[in-house]
Amino acid sequence: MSGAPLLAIESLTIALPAGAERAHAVEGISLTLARNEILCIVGESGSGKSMTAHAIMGLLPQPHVRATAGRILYQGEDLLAATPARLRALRGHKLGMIFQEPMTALHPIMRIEAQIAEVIQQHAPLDRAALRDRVTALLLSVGLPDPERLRRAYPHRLSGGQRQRVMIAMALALEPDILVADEPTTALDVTTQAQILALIRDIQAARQMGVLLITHDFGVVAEVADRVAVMQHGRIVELGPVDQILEAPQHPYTQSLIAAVPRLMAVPKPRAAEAGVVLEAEGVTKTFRQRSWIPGRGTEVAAVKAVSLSLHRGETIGLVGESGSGKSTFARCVVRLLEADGGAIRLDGTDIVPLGRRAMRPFRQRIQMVFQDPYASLNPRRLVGDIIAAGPLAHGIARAEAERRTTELLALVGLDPAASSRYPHEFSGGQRQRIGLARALAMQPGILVADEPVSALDVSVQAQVLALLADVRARFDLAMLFITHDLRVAAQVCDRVAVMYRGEIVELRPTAELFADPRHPYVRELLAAVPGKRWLPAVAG
Amino acid sequence: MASRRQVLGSAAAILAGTTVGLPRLARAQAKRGGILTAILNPEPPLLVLGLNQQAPTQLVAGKIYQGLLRYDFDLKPLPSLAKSWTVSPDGLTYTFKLEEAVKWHDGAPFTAEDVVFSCAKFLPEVHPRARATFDRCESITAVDRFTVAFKLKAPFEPFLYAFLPAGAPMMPKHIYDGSDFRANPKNATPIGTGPFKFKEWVKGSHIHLVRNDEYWKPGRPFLDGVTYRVIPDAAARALAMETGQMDLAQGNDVEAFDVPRLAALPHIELSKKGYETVAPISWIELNHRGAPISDKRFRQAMMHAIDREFIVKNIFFGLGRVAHGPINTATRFHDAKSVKKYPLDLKRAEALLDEMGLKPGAGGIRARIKMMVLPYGEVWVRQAEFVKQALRRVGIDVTLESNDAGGWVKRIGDWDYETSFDFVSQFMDPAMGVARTYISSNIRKGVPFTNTMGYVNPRVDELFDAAPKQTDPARAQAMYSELQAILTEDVPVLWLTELEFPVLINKKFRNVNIDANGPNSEFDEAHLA
Amino acid sequence: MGGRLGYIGQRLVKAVFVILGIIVLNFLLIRLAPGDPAMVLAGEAGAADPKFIDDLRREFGLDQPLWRQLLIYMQGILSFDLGFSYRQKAPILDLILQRLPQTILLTGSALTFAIVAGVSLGALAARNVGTWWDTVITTLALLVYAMPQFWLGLMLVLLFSVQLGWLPTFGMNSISANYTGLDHVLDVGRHLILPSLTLGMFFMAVYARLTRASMLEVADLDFVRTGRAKGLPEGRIQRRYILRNALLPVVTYAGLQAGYLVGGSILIETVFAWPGIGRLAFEAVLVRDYNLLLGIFIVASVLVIAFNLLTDILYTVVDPRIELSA
Amino acid sequence: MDFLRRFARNKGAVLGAAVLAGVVLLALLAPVIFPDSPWEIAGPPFRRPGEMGFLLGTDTLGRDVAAGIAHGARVTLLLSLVSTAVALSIGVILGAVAGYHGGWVDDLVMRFTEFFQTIPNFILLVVLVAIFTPSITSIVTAIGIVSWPPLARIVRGEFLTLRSREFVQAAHVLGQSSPRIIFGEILPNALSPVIVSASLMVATAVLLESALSFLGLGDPNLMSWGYMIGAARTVIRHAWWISFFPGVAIALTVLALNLVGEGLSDALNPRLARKGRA
Repeated sequence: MSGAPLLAIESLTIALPAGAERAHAVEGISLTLARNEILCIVGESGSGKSMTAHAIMGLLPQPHVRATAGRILYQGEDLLAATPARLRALRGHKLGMIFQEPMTALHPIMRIEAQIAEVIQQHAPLDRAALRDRVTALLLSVGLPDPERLRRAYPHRLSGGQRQRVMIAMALALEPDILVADEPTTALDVTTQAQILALIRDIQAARQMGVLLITHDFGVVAEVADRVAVMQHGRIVELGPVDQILEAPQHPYTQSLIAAVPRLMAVPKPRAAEAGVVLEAEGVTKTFRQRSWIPGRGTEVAAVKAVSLSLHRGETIGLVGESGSGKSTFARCVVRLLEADGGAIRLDGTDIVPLGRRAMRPFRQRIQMVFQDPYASLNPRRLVGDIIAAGPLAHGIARAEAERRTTELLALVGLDPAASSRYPHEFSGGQRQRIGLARALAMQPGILVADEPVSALDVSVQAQVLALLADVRARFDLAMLFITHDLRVAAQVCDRVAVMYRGEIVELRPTAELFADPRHPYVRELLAAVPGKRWLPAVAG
Repeated sequence: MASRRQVLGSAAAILAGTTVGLPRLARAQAKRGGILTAILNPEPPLLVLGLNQQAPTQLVAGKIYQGLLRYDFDLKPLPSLAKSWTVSPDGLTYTFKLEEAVKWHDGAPFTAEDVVFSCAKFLPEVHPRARATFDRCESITAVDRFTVAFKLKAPFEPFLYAFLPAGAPMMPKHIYDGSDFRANPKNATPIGTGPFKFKEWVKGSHIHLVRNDEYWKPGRPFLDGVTYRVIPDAAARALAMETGQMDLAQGNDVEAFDVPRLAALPHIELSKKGYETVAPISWIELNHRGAPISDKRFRQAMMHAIDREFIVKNIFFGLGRVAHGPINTATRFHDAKSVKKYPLDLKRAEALLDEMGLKPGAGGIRARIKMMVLPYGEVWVRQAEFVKQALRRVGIDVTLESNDAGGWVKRIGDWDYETSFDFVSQFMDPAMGVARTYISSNIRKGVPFTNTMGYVNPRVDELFDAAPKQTDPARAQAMYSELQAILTEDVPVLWLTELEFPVLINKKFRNVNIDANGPNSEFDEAHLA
Repeated sequence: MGGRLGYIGQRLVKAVFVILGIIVLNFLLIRLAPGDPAMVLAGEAGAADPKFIDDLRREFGLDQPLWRQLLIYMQGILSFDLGFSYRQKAPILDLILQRLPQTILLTGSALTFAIVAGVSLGALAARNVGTWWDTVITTLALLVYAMPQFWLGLMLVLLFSVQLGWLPTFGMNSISANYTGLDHVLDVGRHLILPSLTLGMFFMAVYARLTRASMLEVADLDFVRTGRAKGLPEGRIQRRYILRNALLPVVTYAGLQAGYLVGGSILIETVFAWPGIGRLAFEAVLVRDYNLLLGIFIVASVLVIAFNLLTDILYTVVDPRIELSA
Repeated sequence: MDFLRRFARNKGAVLGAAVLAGVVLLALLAPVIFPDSPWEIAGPPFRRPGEMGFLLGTDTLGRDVAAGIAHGARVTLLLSLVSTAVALSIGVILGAVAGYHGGWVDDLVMRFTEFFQTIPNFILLVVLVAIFTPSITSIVTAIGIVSWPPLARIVRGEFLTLRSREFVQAAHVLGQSSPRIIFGEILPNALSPVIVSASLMVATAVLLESALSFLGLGDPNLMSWGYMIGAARTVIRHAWWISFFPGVAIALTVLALNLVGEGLSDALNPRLARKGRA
């Protein structure tokens, strides 16, 4: 990197308000960003990476969170000491920023054109015709089709990817020197993510910008970064060129993080050779209907269209797809949280679709579910012990037996048995997910349906929970239906992978085969979009 | 003898008429001109007095239509369209001589034919009170062009009190005969004989009446016109009087608590006269069909427990008199000496209750009764609250019941009540407005304003039957005096107040309120000061 | 576009159903109301003659079987005949129409005042959250919110009319002062101040609280941060980003509040003797004139529904997202 | 305890609770302080506050205003609490049924709720009380009838979100029975907004009851604050105190209830609360 840095952060400390979990969000960090480079700040939630990004923009949630020490130098000018007016003049003009959540980051009741034009008119006003041309050009440059129609539209008409493109167009409207991107693709599907990352990279290269990209995903890092800063608990633990960090991490934390990233390669596993079929779905369909008062105005969405698969004892099938592909709906039909409209779902040979509530009860014990959100999946008003014991009790198991199972299972999932007399909010996300697993196991099921069980967790916790799942699966010879959007995770866990697209399984094959030789074009696209796919994280130790 | 006295009586009345009817000032110095602006509330449904006798209709139509007679404040009959009258010695035939120069507002002459048409045809069909009156007639005939004779089936001395403008308004035969009276297109432009003619009615705003230049009384009226303005809001009405924007307020136009304030203003004169023709008494109606109300002592105890002076003073703000008996002091045959009085006396009340065996129980309560509140506004609610409290002091626990007007009337009529507030008009003679609530022949289920309490006393029936047949006023008076003594002993209802209504007049007008019909009368003598 | 029209259509259909529902409810209430109007009239005419009562009954169709009466009523309402007020001796629709403009004037000006003052105060408090301004405004709003409107009105009369003599106590104009033109307008205006302030004050408090809360909520939303990241001046952020979005629930609420506003006018018009339908309702209550009361209920409901419809339509203009909910 | 601490952190709420306690105390002690009925004529009419030992003066009939306020507290609190209970039972049941059941039941119940929300509720209240003649029962029922819809919406909304919350789904998957899910899983979590809005509803009920009484639609046998103001309205020019003090009593009580409601809201939903004040 040549010349003076575009941006230099010098021993920046950001204080949190009194009563927060810790005193400082960021403590004494220093880094530089040069023109024409992409610096990724990577870390788990709470590491202070996002605060750093906001501090640069002067967007810390004042007055509770303040930078208390250090400097942020933009071309030598200390942004922390700048007047609000000066900061405003820089923001949007010299410093652009895009955010994580494209669905909410745009003004909901302002037309796209106006939102983009606003930045330009604020900093470098143009006449109407020029403004119009400029907006059109910007929309085209971020790869948005039909700019004439789009500029008149309101954000709610746009998809998440389109909105993020609009955000980028807005951030880049005046060709800033620095683009700060705070988890810009986290909320997007993997194929969209790939497109957006490509776009950021292309534009950065074309305009010689300095880009500061905040992410939790080493795949993204591998995809776009020139240099990487790894943050933990508000400090930078390691900073260096991307190759060095990814291939030869020095700091133990970096090492553990990278080790926790699942590899995009099927882990060869002994096939549950020709074990019996425990679950068979045949032509399962589910359509959501929105009724309306006015006849003919109702809408229908076919969420699941004739899905068939059979799950063998001890086998894990991954259901992979992007949001809206129908994977979760299918899983909920299987556990009878939703009623399938058609087809059959056979548990050990019995079709459970037509069963009434009561007739279904005995089958409940055989098939259990683990949910995605560790915060929403446990009743906040009940003790952990009660939560785990509720299932067995509901099925007529004696209380003593239920309590014995609870204690046993808590130990099994790696929690202190004393946990049973505490409330869920006293536990972390990973711990809660363990409790959720214990609740499912308390029923001694043969089949476990896991709906994105690790997607809400940080990567290191994710690895632990995945390991626990594998352990449990082996121990109880469980068959598992594993729903995920993350191909890396699927690769680690599943014996076979079913890729769902628009309500259908487009490809269902053993994991290794599918990854090595995808046949369906969509599956190919999906695999190609996995960030950092060329990079295989080193397994530490 | 009787006959001569009757004739003389009417002659005296004529004489009186000329003096009372044309008061001192009027003759010489009365100014001509000016328009009197009066408050009207609510707006009447129509102005044809024969078809509607509600208060606002009477107020306006009283200037347009006339009756055969008028009555002074002491309820002495005065000539109006009839210039004189005689009663046959047997008390059966009443003969009226009519004024001869009277013309309807459309120029047609007023004759005996109009009187016969009105009393024999028009009114019996559409006017319930007139129907009751003229049902007593065997025949009504035009003796000549300006003489009418009413022949009664039986003597009925109060017959002479049936000829108030509202009681028997004279209606033009040439307009109504042969038509459906209620649907006659001329109802929109009333035609009468009165001193003022209908000019204009802007609904929701005002009614203009203008001077009738062809009026039969020479030189009358003095005013150029009378304007009634509809002002629905009580506070606004009071303000309008206060500022002098309105010249006349009557009846309930101004709320009781505002009256003393307005009356104290230099430009306003307060008169409580002019309602002698209705003279309502407010009372607590008692259903005699159940204990303990059926016991006379219980009713007397209640009378003793209620401080009626307080009601008059603090609830009606002085608008009214304590009612001591069934006949209003303004009504004929009232006798203050024969009534048994019930002064406030809690000891006496308690003694009466003790005597009945109604001893104080838990909380000092001796008896529980329910009482319906009169649904006609706040004053009645205050009165109910007061009575409830007053009776509680002697151990009678009252539960007040609120009703709408419809529900209230229905429950009274159907005898579905224990006690209730009420007020009833007397219409000048006990036979017209008093007897109906006490005689046992008028216990008629489903009909309100009858003897709904179920009071039965044969002597009372007898007296009420005989008194109006007396041609000798002294004998009638004796009977009514006995009646008042009996009734005040029996206390069939708890008489509370003789209601008075304020007539507030701007002092720049004179001779406005000159007879028992008060603000409802013709105003042909009213003039600017 | 289709979405928006669909949304309005849906609202329209709903409104029709609500109106039908109200008519049915009215039927039920009339059936439940005790009393016989013919007897009331007879009583007032001073004649308890059964024939007279029967005549009256026939005249008003009260001799018909109940289902026919209801049918007649239904036909009547659909042809804008709300029946007859036996106590006021006038067709109910006439009575209401006479008073309606005054009520619309009062509620309209009260609502305008409430929205303008409420939103301004709420915005002021939100912008200065945690400061002296905020404390004063929220406390004031809380106080006003807790006061019974009718009592507040009485106290204002006591202060401004009786004590200070600045403003007229009651009524809508100085009676038969016969002002014309501008004088008339000014006269009505002077009379309007106290009642519309009183009626509006409560809703002002509501809107101030709502605006403040809504602005604080919106201020935390992502797109506001986007606006800041664009380098927009704070004033623009507050107005175009925060306030504009924060006003959406206020608009919804204003629609919902229309009913309360009309209800409040009963109390306010009573206190200030304002000649509108609220006052008419009070008069009807005083003499328990159910027919009139139910007529007012129908008309007020229709008014409120119309106003709701209006805010719904307004909403489709201010919030394009509405098409999603159609 | 955590709850109490959070509640106590809101100074307004503590103040409100104190005032409310005072009002309740006044209501309880009314028969002790003023053993006579408040309707009892205690002296000459129109005595000013302080005159002849009448702390708050006497009214148009000579009744003691202070006694009226003390006894009125009983009436006002009682009526408001009972009518809130009525509204609660209608609102919670309908809301729970709609939210838990969903589908056409939800549609039906919500249309019904919307209907009641659309019609001008105070006018409906007046109509109902007038037609069924004013009495404790009719007043309490009518206030309940016009106040339940917002509550039904809240409960329904809570049930709707909680129903799709994963822990409820987990209960389904575990095979728990519907009543167990409703009462064991959903209701306890839906309770805090219900408690908060119930406390605010009591405040509204106080206002509604007083407005009814002001219009002369109170139970004629009960002395309530609204009645006192209504009865003195016409004489306000001569005697301000008769209507002034009851109004202050109403305002204080409603204010206290609102403050307590906000405090409850803070204490029960700590996350939500912070947004509002921050």
